[in-house]
Amino acid sequence: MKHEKMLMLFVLMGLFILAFIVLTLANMIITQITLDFSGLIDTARDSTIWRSIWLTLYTAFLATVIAFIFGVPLAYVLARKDFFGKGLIEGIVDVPVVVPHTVAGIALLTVFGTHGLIGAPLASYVKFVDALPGIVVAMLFVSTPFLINSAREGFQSVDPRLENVARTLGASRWRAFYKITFPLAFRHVLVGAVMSFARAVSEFGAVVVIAYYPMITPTLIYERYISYGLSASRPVAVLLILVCLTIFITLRTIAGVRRHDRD
Amino acid sequence: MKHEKMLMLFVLMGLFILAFIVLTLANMIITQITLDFSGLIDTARDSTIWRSIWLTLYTAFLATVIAFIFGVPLAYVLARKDFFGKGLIEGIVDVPVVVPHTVAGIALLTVFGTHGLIGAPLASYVKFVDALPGIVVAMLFVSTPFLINSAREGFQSVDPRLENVARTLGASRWRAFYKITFPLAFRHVLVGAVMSFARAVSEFGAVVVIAYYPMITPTLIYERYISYGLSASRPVAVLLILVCLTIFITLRTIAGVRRHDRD
Amino acid sequence: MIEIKELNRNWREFSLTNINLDIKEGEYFVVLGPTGAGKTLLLELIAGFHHPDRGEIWIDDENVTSLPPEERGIGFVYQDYSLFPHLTVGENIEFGLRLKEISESDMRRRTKEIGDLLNISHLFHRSPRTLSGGEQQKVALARAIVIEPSVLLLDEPLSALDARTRDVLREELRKIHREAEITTVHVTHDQTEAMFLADRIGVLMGGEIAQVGTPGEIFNAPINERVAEFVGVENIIEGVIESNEDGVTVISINGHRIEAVSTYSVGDRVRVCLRPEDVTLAFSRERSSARNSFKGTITQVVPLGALTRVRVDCGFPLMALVTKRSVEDLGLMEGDEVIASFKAIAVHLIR
Amino acid sequence: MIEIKELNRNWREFSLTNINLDIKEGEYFVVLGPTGAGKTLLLELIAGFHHPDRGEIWIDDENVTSLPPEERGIGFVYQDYSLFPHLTVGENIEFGLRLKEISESDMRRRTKEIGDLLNISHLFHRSPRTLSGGEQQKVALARAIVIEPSVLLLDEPLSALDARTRDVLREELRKIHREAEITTVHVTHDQTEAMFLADRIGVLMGGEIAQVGTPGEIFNAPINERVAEFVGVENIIEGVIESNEDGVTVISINGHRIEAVSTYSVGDRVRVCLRPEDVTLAFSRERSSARNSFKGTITQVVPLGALTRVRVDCGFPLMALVTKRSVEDLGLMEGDEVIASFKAIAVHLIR
Repeated sequence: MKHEKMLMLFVLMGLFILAFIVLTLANMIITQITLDFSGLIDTARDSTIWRSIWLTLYTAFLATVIAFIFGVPLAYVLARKDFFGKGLIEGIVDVPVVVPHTVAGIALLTVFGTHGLIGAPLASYVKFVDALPGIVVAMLFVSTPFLINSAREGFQSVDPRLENVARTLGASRWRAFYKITFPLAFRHVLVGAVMSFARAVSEFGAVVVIAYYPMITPTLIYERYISYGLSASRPVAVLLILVCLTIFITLRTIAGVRRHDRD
Repeated sequence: MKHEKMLMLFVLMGLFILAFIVLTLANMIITQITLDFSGLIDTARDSTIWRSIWLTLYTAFLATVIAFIFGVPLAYVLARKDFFGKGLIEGIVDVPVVVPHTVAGIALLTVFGTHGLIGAPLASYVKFVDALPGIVVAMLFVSTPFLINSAREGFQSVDPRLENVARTLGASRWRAFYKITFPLAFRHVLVGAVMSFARAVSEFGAVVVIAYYPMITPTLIYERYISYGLSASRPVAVLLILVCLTIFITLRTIAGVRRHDRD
Repeated sequence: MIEIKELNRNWREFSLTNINLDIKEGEYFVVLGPTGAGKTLLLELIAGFHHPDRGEIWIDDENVTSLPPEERGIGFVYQDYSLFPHLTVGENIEFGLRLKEISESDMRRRTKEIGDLLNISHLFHRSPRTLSGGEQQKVALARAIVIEPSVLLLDEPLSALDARTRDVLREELRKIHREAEITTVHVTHDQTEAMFLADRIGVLMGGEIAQVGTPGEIFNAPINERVAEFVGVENIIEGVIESNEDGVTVISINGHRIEAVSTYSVGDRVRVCLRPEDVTLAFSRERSSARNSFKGTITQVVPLGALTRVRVDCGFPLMALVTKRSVEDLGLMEGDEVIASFKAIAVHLIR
Repeated sequence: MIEIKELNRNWREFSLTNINLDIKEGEYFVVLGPTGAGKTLLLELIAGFHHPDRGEIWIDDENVTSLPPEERGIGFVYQDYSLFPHLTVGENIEFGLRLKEISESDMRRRTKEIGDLLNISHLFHRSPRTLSGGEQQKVALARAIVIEPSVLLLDEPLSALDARTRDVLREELRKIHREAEITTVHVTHDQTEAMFLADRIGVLMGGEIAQVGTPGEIFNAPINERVAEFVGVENIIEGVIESNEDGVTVISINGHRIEAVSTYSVGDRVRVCLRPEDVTLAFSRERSSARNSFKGTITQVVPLGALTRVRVDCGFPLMALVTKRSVEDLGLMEGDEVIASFKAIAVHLIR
């Protein structure tokens, strides 16, 4: 189309951003494979690495499950009810996106540390600092907004009149929710859970403050980088990103994300 | 309402999440003020701290501007055009959310490092490693998805028929864009920019790998924590979160975010 | 059957003020009103989706004001069908039955019956998305009545359909009402629909019930000018009562005299309401039972399909609605002199 | 003026196939068709929002097929008004003028003129959101015609309005067309609208132009059964030509004889098309010019406001549309024996 100059320009500018993202990741992976393929193989055979990847996925999964249990009900309330102070609640939900990661770490340490508000009374039952629960708490803090916002969008996209009709047919509010609204919003909830999980896996700043050990992979990468430099940490980074992208693409395909379905 | 048991339960569960977020931040701030108010005052008088906060805001601002210039056109194209491979492009836009932060740092170092694909040819003009451009690049990488997705939503919410009508009235595509579509989507774009800016300020993992120095505040907090412990880093964390929340609340108020406007 | 007492509710831009209605067992009651009058809100209050700010709702001699929708025994049909998109047509219809404790065979029988009644049995395995508007609305109806509710609430059920389908479904609604004898409340802005279906009509304007009556009362004897205008009384002419003998009233309009039947007294200022379809046009004065006939000039002829709207200036403006055939047979054209006639009983007077 | 040549376009679930149209200078052309026929797509192709897969569009003897919308000189009005919500009414109307290089005073004059013509000058400082549907659509019209386009395209411009406002705006459209003499293409599914406004009508069904003609031709002489059904010919009865002398044709239907005017030959199988409003009902056989009259039994009486639909069984089914008044005067009821009559020229024959 000769008259679509503006669109061509827009596409070109968009390609810069896309190229920046793709190039950055692709270059790392390709550099690793072409320059030091044996290093990658060695890393892939290192059980320490796999243990840390497994720990990362496991803690992220726990964080997502907790976010799901407590976040989905909140998302439903935000989608269906108007009340005074709703804007404030929505602001609070978004706060974790805004909090600098190391600040989140310090804050969580204050609360969940051995002398903290929650950490102290629980000290004889659960240890958070430098322990698995600390990792989960840090991941939960940074990842909830993704789940809640996506689920809220999902519930909003379901016409409340469907619930109304279901209730006239004899369904209680709860039954209308799990028979009608939840199934219809399920895709959004799943997408939210995927993003939330991914965000949990990606976290470093908050986790490293509250729990340097046991080492999740992002921490391991940082530790190797500081101790042995780029060439020692890059194979781990490549391995982790391959694992992440595989999971992300798989789940995204299952959830069947297409923007115009979502909007 | 006696029949709204389910909603009451949902609200209660939601309160857990909200309490977790609010408590974590409030507890840190209150602990600091009640236990060590003088420490907070000393920190607030320390010009090193303010320089680092200023550096953080400045680099985050630069990253947001770049994201705006290249991201808004892409968002428009994604909102208006259907094409083969659109799902892939949308996936790429979301990738930075999913990439573990230290992995992003390693990847950026590979590309922008002194021997990197882009870093090497530019070596005599720009230095990325341990320099301001490195910080900006890292912030840009992690924050673009927020701007692009919000802007895309905004453009989608503008009926394309308004553009059609504008064009029959003699407006070129470009004029229809900046007279009609952009003003109508402006709030979404602004919200996206705010989230993008906030995300840039919050980044630690990617920045710390490519540019430990000059020290942005999240790095400074981490450094103090490692070197001197919780009590030395907390006042800085409190100061930064107060600055962040102030900016975030102000901009959010200006943008007038209300969910049901957005959806 | 349904008693609404002093109902008040403000919600967003809608409000209902002091609504009182008494809907009888088995009645087909139509709430007629313009867009934004609060018709849907009223229906949703009866259903229990909203709670009133004040007032009470009684169904079957039970105060249901604080009962949740699932305990009110109602069937509800929305304008946009509101079928559950993730279920098949059959599953939609069975949804309510599965919540009751009835046997599988009973359920089969009742869904089959309703499917046959509405002629949708062949659609049971389809997804609602693949159905036409008319089919979807039939399914929504089936879903609502298969649970044998004591009250059926219909929210503009025909408005989203095209003219042809609307006609078909209108007759279907009447048939269902006759066979099942469910007390029905149907809200609409469409007068034809109201006249065709209603046993009684309540006119809702600006959040208040302006008039309740049979279709004949509403359309021929509207209570005030707003209702008159809304129900299509296109001739509303001011005049003064000149004489009234035994109910035969003469109204003077700019010196012209109109006869009507009323109880107004001499000197009262009134408005003469006359439906345009009650005005006949001819070139010569015929002997007929029409007591009022005026010579006038045609100022406009507007063809509207089978009917034609003719504006006549008789010293006062008069709108007539006549068939296309009579316009053609008589050769009516703008500028022609005609005799416009109407019966005294076609005239309705309001203040 | 507008020539459309062999236009083809597939888009989403819509498709247009081999569209050929020749719309004359100053003509009011209505594209009439059911929902989903591709009417909006056709209009958007003329406007240039879409590009055809094949074929050409000429406006004013210029091939505009590859011109962008801003260079085609068209005005466009959508069903939902599509006013710019962030601009005032005045700014909406001035939007197109500001893009032309005309003086401020010229602009003032032209916006004032159009504001007066449509009686919306008092709304200029309001936001579009605060206007009623009818007002919004007037503003959209003003915005489209103030730039003096050579072609005005209207996409179901009256469909979103309530009945009363629709009547007003329909007359407004005719007035504007008479005064401004802009070549207009108006798409709609509403037959009354088409009959009222159109110089010529093109019937679009299933992505193809089924028939083009004057309103009289379309409504009285539809080309095939699908068009006949769509334009409200409710009586479509199969028969065989029994004789034809000088055009006076006798058709045999189950032994009953109908007279018509046609050129069909003896033995041809045809369908008799008869509009229900062309059938009159009476209790006795009158002397009249109606050549066809049949004794039958009323099987259904359906009141529809000013008109009533009566189904008569005369050995073959016959639908009649008569006024409410004649039903009341004659006291027509289900089961009554009546004489149904219609003229030979009211009958239209198709294959």
